[in-house]
Amino acid sequence: MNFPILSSLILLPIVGALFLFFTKGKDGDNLTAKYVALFTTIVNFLISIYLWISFDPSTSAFQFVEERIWIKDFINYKVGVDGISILFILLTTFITPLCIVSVNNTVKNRLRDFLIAILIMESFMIGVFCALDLVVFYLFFEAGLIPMFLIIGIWGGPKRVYSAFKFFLYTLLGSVLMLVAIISIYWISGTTDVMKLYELGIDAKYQNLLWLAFFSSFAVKTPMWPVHTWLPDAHVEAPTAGSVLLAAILLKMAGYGFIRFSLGLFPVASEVFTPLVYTLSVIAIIFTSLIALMQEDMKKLIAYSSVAHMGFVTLGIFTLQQQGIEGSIIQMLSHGLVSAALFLCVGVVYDRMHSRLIKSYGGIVTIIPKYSILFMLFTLAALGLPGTFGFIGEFLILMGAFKDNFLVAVIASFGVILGAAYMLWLYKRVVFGKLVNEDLKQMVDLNRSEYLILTCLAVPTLFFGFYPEPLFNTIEVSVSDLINMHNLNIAIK
Amino acid sequence: MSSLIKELRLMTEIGLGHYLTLGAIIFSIGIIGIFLNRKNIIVILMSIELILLAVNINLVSFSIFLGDLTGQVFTLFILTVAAAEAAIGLAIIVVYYRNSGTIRVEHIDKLKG
Amino acid sequence: MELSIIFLPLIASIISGFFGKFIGDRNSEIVTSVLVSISALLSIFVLYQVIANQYEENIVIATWINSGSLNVNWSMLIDPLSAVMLVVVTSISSLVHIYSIGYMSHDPHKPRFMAYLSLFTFAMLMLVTSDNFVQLFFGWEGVGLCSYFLIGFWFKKESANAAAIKAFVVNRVGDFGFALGIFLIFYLFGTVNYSEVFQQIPTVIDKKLLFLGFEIKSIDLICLLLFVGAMGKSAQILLHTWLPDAMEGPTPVSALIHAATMVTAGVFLVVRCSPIYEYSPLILNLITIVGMTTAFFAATVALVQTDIKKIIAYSTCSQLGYMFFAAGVGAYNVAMFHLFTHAFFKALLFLGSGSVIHAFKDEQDINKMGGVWKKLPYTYALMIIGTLALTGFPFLSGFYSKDAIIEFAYLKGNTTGYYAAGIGILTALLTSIYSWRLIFKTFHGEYNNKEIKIEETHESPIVMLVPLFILSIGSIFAGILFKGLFIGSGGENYFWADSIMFLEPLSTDHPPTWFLLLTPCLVIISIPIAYYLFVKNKEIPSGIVSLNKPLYKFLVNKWYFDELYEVLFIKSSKLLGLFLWKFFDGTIIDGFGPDGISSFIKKCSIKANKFQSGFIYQYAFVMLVGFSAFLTFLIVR
Amino acid sequence: MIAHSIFFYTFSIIAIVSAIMVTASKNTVHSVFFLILDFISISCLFIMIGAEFLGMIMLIVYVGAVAVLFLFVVMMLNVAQQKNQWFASEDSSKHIPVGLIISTLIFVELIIVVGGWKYKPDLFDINNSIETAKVSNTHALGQVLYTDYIHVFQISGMILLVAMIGAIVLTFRKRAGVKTQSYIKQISRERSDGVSILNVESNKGVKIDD
Repeated sequence: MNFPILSSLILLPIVGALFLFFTKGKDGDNLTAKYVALFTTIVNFLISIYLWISFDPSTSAFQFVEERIWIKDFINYKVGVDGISILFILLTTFITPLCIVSVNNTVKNRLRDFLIAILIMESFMIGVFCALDLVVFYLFFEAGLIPMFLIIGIWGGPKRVYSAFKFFLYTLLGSVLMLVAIISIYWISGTTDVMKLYELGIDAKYQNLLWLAFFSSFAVKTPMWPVHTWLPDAHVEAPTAGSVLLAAILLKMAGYGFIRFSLGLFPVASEVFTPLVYTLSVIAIIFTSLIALMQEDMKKLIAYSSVAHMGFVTLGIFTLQQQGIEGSIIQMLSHGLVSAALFLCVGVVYDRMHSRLIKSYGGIVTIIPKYSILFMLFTLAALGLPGTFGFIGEFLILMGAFKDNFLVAVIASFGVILGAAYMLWLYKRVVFGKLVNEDLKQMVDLNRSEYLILTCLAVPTLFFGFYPEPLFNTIEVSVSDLINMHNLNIAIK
Repeated sequence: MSSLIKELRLMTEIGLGHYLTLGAIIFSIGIIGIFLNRKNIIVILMSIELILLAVNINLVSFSIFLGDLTGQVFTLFILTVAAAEAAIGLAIIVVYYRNSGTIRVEHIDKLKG
Repeated sequence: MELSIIFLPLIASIISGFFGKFIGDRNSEIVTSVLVSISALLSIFVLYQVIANQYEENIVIATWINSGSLNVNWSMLIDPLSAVMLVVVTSISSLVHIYSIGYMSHDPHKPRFMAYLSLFTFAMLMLVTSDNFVQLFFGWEGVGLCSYFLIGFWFKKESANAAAIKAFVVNRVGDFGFALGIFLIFYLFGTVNYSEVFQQIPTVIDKKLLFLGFEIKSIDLICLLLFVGAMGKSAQILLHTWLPDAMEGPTPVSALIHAATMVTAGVFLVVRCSPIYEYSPLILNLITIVGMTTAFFAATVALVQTDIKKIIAYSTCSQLGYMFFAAGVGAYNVAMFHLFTHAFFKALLFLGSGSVIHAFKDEQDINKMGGVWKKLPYTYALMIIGTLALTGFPFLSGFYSKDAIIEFAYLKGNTTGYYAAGIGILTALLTSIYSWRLIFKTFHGEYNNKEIKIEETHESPIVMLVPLFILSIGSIFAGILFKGLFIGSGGENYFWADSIMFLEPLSTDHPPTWFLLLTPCLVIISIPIAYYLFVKNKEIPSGIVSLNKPLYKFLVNKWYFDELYEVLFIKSSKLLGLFLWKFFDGTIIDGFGPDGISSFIKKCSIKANKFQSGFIYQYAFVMLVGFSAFLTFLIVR
Repeated sequence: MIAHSIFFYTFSIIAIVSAIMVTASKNTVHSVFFLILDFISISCLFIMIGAEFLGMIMLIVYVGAVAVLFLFVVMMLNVAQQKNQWFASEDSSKHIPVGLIISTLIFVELIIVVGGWKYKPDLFDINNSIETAKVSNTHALGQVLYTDYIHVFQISGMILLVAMIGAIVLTFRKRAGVKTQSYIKQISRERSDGVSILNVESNKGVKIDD
């Protein structure tokens, strides 16, 4: 075991947060605090880049594994990455600095506390993606709720308390069952080590119930229809940086969980419940797209579109085709970038006009052209235009779904049409048209930090749209091994 | 005709059942007294006495009809406890009355947490 | 060299789009025009190479998507088919670029416009040179996107925005079918590369698929789905509604995108997939029927429209119908030929009408024009050429291609073929009438515009006229020159080589002479008739109109397609969305879910709170209830 | 036998009616009197079926002590006279139907238990054999009480004692301004506590503290 790179990824933000916490003093030195946080997260990002570079994509085994005894003969602190999880870590470390840059436009009070929350959040999220022990995973998974709860509850909008509680209780309720399942896995198999569990497998007769328990947790987090209603509320009330974290990373934890645990641990049950997931995903895609069509609040619209996009993700995962799962991973990454960017775009105009209602905008393209261009790009990526990152995921998912189930793919494809309709309609109403609201003339275009953030998001969105090969390289072997293992398990059964 | 006489005999021949029924009736009246009562708390205490009385009836009648003295012994104890309870209860009522000036049932709502 | 054909427009677009502010309007116009023109010259050279040396090439640029068995490359395929398309796209595009310099001279957003045009050219080139279905799809959506941008170019116009979204969304409906077609192809063949797919076609002819409970031949299904995509892009009936609305965009856009190039992508797709379509006579018949229905429908609607651009738009729609039924009867080369010639004369007509509109200061209603042929002599003359070519006047380009279509339909020899030929002739007549109506109403008769004095109308600048001249040359001679090449009978130097496949060679017979003469005669006769109707004796058309009021209304309202769709799809999906949001999410899910549970718990706790009232009698009462419950339990047990 | 049943019915009817009146009468003093009547009639019944000792104890303890205690308290607290109403307000009478149902339920269930009782066929024979033992009830009770139940008996006495002390402690209160004799004070009183010597100047008089 060499340098504990994963642990340092997890711990570094916490160290930064502690530093901020203990140097708490004057209110005036918010700027320093921001630089400290930014420095921490950028270092983290660089470490994760190094991680990606030194990652060996030719094997599906877990790499950079660290194991330490935590509670003897019971729980070990065990972390490691494979092709599936490494990209999510990268996404997390990429998005977080952007969030920190964005806060000076959005968060006015208690900046230091906000930064602490974000930093802690980051380390929990990284922890989720590299945990290789169910209990450790559960701890990180649940602990992530707390900073998010605070972010929504303290820095949120007028209905923040309601939303924060809805978010917290909803997700907690789902996760409690997962805890039960983890405990019972321990009693069934005698270990909670994911690697060992992969080898041992779990007896088929227990799988259905365990699968459902995990599903309840992930479905709420994803969020799948019909347990999605916390998401629009949480997004609407959360501050911009909070929305970004929520949409870009928090939702991905569930998708990751589906791949890593639902598919990996319970292959038989996954096969059994595939129709359920299909149904819910398709309903999510169609219903929430229709709902998004009618939204008056920009953030809510994007939140609903997130639900639809995540519907594609769950659909893709359970196709159990190479294309479907890879598509889901790509879709999650692209959604991480694109929805983050869209929320930031909404944040930009919200900071200026203090309104999220679509009807209070219109015709701003001449006033803030730079913004309009970038917003357009992300709109197009969200509706899955070829050449943007959004297309590849969606296309592969549908391709995989088509292989597995004709009808589901056909219905889900309708979501693509609706996606175009609601995103373009949103863009048209906000950016194009006649300038009716005179106040809009006062708007100034993107300032330097906003420009930086959105460009940072735009570059990978376009680059990976045209050349996603590095990503495919990374995930290819892990995904195909996952599928092989799955098929093997099914065959044995 | 003979059945009527039989009925009458059954009526006139007082058995255990009659006493138990009497006990049941008085017991129920005691219960009704507890919550139908809106006057004062003393009446509740009296209802409790009625209930205890009904219990006593049961015990005594069983004791007599089954020929086992234990029932009567326990009746005695119940009497003792009932007396004690009445004394303490009334004392509490007196104290309560002194403090709050009323013992009307619907004014006594101090029993909240 | 081949790559520079594709990437020069992209570079032009990037320069003009991102650096337009720095290099100025004039420079960005010049840069884009020059780069696209170079690309056009190169593609002509490539076409020459193809004709002369049977040059074919498949260049792989980079990997795009590589997931499991799915391998998609960025690539460039040069074969006769794509070479022809390259020439059509780049030449029309470069002419439109040049034309736009004049047309958009008063617009404040010139660099943006030029960037969009170049970007469109790039996307269209990606489409035509693709060697696999996914890159085709990329170009397909890319041109849709650019069309969206360009239709909505005047973003302040509410109608332009609506039209842009409509175009994109309707196209998406088509793309939905197209994408499903690609999925099915991948499902069946495990690849999306043309050559590999076409090779495997014979192996799946008899394969059947269960779809929605029906058993369908998989080939038919592929063809159908791809055709849905083609219908969307090529504005065939049912999915045509976006095309007339797309005329909200600037006229050069209409010429480039909505006449010459993008809308023909559907035809290109069908021709490109001829190795698949050849095995599916069922869908070929369907294509024929859809094509001729569109041709007829659009022609009837064009008869009564008053917007100069909409007339031409419906005319485009109608001509696309021709191309489709040509493809449907199996004459793919004829379809391509008509595509080729149509690109010239329709671009000419659009740009000419743009010149007229320019002269009238953005007036598009032909009822507010008239009598200006002396003021606009060049435009007038060029428009006449375009109209003659469109109507199929003998020896102009339209004559060769359109008549060939009708002939081949006739020669097909089955019911659909005869029927198509009949409709084709009828439509040709209608085409002639509405085209001349357009000319006469615009240039002849009295001057009807009250806002602009006749003296103020003026001929367009030279920069606009030069492209028109070039196009008119194309319109006149494209037919004669390329007839032998495109639709000549096979032989050793058969032009299309492998890019178009015929299961059985096309019939080389000739239809009877009377049949050959029928269409040109009708077309020629219709000119004086139209002159009489629309210039000399205007009472007759209005009399016909007043006699057939319902029919007229039906036609003016474009067969009520828009209204139908509005009710059927837009309103209903909005209502459904509202219902799902407010009622389903709000009332049912939240009502019974989180909010319901929390309010239920709240209610319960309030009740429980009340329980602890402090009243002794209540406590006693509760105790009794418990007691009796216990007793009941004991007894019942 | 007839006499037995006549007496039984008479007394039990009196007992029931007076029990009802205990709860129903508007005047609390009347309630207490009805309670006394109830006790008397029940003790008559006890005596009648052969539990003479208990019957008499009932009379003495309840009628003589408890009921009188009630009476005292009622009169002392001056709550005897209630307003001419059954219930204080609409609100507090809401649960009466439910209460009636429940008490009826309990009653019915009790009757079911009684009715469902199965006697051993030779039960009454055994009973008769005890009857003929010719030992008086008091005697028999005493024999059991002071032998087998002596501990319980002692405890019940303790309970009574505790209750007595408790009642006294509860109701006892110190009143200000009541003169009581304190013998400790009296005994420990010194001379200096009572007498003080003052120098009296002439023509001034003395101011004496009270």
